[in-house]
Amino acid sequence: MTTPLLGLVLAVPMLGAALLAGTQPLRRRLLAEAIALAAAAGATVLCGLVLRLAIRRGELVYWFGGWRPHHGVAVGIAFAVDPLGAGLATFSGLLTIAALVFAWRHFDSVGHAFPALVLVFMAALIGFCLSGDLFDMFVFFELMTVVAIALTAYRSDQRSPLQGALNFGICNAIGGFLVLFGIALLYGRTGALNLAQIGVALRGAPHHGGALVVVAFGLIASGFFVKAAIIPFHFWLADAYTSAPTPVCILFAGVMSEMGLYGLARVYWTVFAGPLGADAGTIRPMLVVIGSVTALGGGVMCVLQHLPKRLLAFATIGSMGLFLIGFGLLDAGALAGVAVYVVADGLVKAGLFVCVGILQHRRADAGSLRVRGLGRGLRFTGLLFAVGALGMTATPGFGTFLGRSLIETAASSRPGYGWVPYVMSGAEVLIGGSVLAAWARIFLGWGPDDGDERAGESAEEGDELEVTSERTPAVLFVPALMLVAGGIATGVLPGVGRLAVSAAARFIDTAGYAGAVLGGHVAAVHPPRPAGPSIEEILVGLGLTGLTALFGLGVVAPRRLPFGPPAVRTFSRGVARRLHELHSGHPGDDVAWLVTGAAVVCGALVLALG
Amino acid sequence: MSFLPFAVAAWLLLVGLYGVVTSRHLVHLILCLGIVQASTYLLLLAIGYLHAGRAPIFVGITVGTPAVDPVVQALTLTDVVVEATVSALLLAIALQVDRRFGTVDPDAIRELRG
Amino acid sequence: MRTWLFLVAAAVLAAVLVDGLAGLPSFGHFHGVDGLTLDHVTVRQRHATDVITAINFDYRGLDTMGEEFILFASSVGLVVLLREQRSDRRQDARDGPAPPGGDARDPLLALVGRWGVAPIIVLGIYIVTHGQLTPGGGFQGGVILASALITLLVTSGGRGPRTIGRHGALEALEALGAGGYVAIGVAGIIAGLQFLSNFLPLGTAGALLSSGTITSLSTVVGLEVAGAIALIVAEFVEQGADSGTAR
Amino acid sequence: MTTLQAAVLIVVAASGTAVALTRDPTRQVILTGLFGLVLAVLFFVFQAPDVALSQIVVGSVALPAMVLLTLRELRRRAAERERGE
Repeated sequence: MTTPLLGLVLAVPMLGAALLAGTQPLRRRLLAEAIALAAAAGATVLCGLVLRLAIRRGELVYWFGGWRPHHGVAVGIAFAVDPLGAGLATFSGLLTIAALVFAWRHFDSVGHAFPALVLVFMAALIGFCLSGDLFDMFVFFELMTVVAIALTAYRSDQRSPLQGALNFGICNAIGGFLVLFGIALLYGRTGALNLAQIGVALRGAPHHGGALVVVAFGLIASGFFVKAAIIPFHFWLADAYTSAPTPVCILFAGVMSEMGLYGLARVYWTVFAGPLGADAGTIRPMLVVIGSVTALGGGVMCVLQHLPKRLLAFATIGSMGLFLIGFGLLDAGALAGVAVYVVADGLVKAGLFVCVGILQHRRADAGSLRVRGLGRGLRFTGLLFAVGALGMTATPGFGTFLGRSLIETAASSRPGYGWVPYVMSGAEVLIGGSVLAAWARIFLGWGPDDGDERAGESAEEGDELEVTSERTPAVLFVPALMLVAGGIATGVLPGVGRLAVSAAARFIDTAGYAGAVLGGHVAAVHPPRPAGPSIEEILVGLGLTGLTALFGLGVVAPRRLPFGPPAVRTFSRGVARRLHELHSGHPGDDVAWLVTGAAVVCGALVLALG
Repeated sequence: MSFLPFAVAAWLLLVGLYGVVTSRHLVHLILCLGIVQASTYLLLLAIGYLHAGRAPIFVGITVGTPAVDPVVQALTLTDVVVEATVSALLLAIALQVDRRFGTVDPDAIRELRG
Repeated sequence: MRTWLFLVAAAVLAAVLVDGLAGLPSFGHFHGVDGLTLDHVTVRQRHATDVITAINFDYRGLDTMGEEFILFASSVGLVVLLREQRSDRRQDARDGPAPPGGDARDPLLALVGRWGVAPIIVLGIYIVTHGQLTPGGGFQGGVILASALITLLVTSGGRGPRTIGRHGALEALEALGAGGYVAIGVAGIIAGLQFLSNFLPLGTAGALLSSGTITSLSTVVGLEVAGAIALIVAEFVEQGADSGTAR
Repeated sequence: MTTLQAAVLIVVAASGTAVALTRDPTRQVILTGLFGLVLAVLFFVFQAPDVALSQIVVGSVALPAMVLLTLRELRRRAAERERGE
């Protein structure tokens, strides 16, 4: 199947960006905003239409320039779109719109450059989601990185955005080179760049294609782990997300990090599942363990944070760990869970970022360390923040809960992975508890005065304008409300789980994908019908939420940490200090850890499979 | 001997990373990133090379003459130009860092921590 | 500690890389199916003799669009970064004497500059438009054109703020290049084909106006590259130019 | 592989290493230009004239120019800071 719509999804935002940069809309801000919003909305609608088609008909394949494959050789570039990719593209579009609306009141003056960059970023996200070509994915990956550097450094009159952008740029550039090295290896072996064509060429290779294929997988995984901020590739993320303008954070935390894992999942299921499929039993525990370390590590770092944006940055790392666990289980049910979880978590987190933005808008001081009690009197924003915090906790009723229960079901049904739900719950208690604690500190004024907590932290969270205004503008509040409501909608709308499972089943159908791309035949998939969360699961979920609230409000907010006998206290204080020191913000350290991560991932794969 | 091009590519990757990790000057660091970048060009072109192959430009030679792989060259060509502008972006950030921090030594740039 | 961590990791990575690279076909024995196919069909299908240009601007034209926007985004981002810096500079510099580069306003030099760039421009245009025939194309020619633009900017008197207006022109140029590429892609759809499909007559292989949209796409990329690189270098030049007198 | 290719490869490896290990930025820029040039020669002997052309105009002209401009500005500011003190 094909559809002409796919030829336009990139053209709309890119033309919008060129128009904005070229005419600088006659220096009229409203006009610039209107062009940007129209382009973003147009592209999102196109993605939505593509999504609807993909759900109905399976893979949609679009050959740019009309260069269809002959005898299985594809010299052109294709967009090969399945429901999961189209869904992620549409979701990226929605968050872009939210970011643009939010930016409207966030900056004093936006200029033409900001919306132009956001539109290019959107095009990069969409292209990455839809592309069926390995090198083309890399191009969009690089485009994403470059725009993100520029957006992070947008408020270059302050210090922290510069440091954030620098570390971001260095680490992600290196991640890109690792991916490119992996691509070169695959091209050297197969002479192809089309995902399906590479997959077919490697399928059935003796001894899973030898060390070359294993190393290529390791390098590509490492490169994508940088973008996904998997521990220990994550050091750049907190610096960048803390200092980027808050509207941009919506996009960064909501979809950009997720793109790293999406890319890995796409490449795994189209290229590597053939040659390495027989070794899934070896790859699975590696991915799940790395995911668990990231989830728990991100959670612990959350507990140690004082600033709301930096907290949300580490919460993103924790979530990425949870998603990696889901992907790492390498089956349709868990992947469906990840898909739902990503969307719900992205919406809720974006809502929380907007709440922080409102705080910055209303209270000039939000950039400083004294966040305690800052939100007193902002009743609606506080309420919204609290609801969002519950969403981060995967409370039943939210899409995050549905996603988690799908992943956990998949894990429990696989022998040897019964421990996974405990790890996931533990990470969620840490993350959710920290967010709830932040809510209590900001909006209720709980906890000790922040003044005596400066140890180990010297960040100014400053990006934003310094006006204190009397009312929360609707363009800030309404998006926040809709984002958080969206997080609930993904959990309660009927059919979300079923849709996700059938999309995931199509996504992991390696042969079906190759057939659709190279042969033009869309295969039928017969996904299992997922059972909705049982009463028992819901009760456990509620119990976990209670536990999270207890932990967040009882332990984290009043700073009762560390607790226990003196020896334990000294020890955990020492650990906390070491963790703070480890996140030095030094590009050399970040890169050293990145290389270590790559060496561990590739080395372990080669030892186990090579 | 025929492994030499690939070995040089791997060497440039690692020595460039070494430069990045140990750098004491942001401009130096950015130029080291360029070395890492160059390693990927070298790898791609080395992979696509064919003994006694001509450049894939069919002026004065007939189609069917053995030629080296054109795809890797196309991939590399655009990347060369594009990555220079990315380096420029990083250089601009380095200039701004110098303005706000008064230094371009990564050891002295400590704003975000913990 | 940092260096040691790196060295250990790099040693492991080196071993792994060697292991992986050893699996490649040995140097000089590569017969990639995509490349072989393109070496055979390009001249016939696209009437272009330089296969690489045909790949960049046709077979894999979408990649080039992405790369072009990387260029676009980095130059837009760079201008934002450095302008902010200059604008607070200018506050200080406003009352100061004219910036250096005064010698650049020497009429003779301006004349030399104006005439001296003519051959560079011709060379740049030649390389941009002959990409489908011989080595070259929009990327290489664009950089050469950029150097001509910069020479013009410098020799015709960089009186600090005044050049901002010219930067506007450069920005418009690069936006035209970026937008033009997308527009040619959309024109393929309007002609009833795919995005980035060729919809122009192919001409005779080896002739200047051959290869349909390849030449047009190469030209807009030339504009984009020329505009972006000239803009970037001009911003760097101005860093020094109008801060020379500040403080 | 021809002797020419092997020789150029070794020069590339050596000059790349020199760029990474040279700490003085000004000297490093000169080496970077040289490295760019040698790399272009390598691309030529790898039968890639298009890439070589790209590499010459960018790697050994445009990029070093940008870096030199940056370094000039950094030096000027450092001198300014010293005078200020």
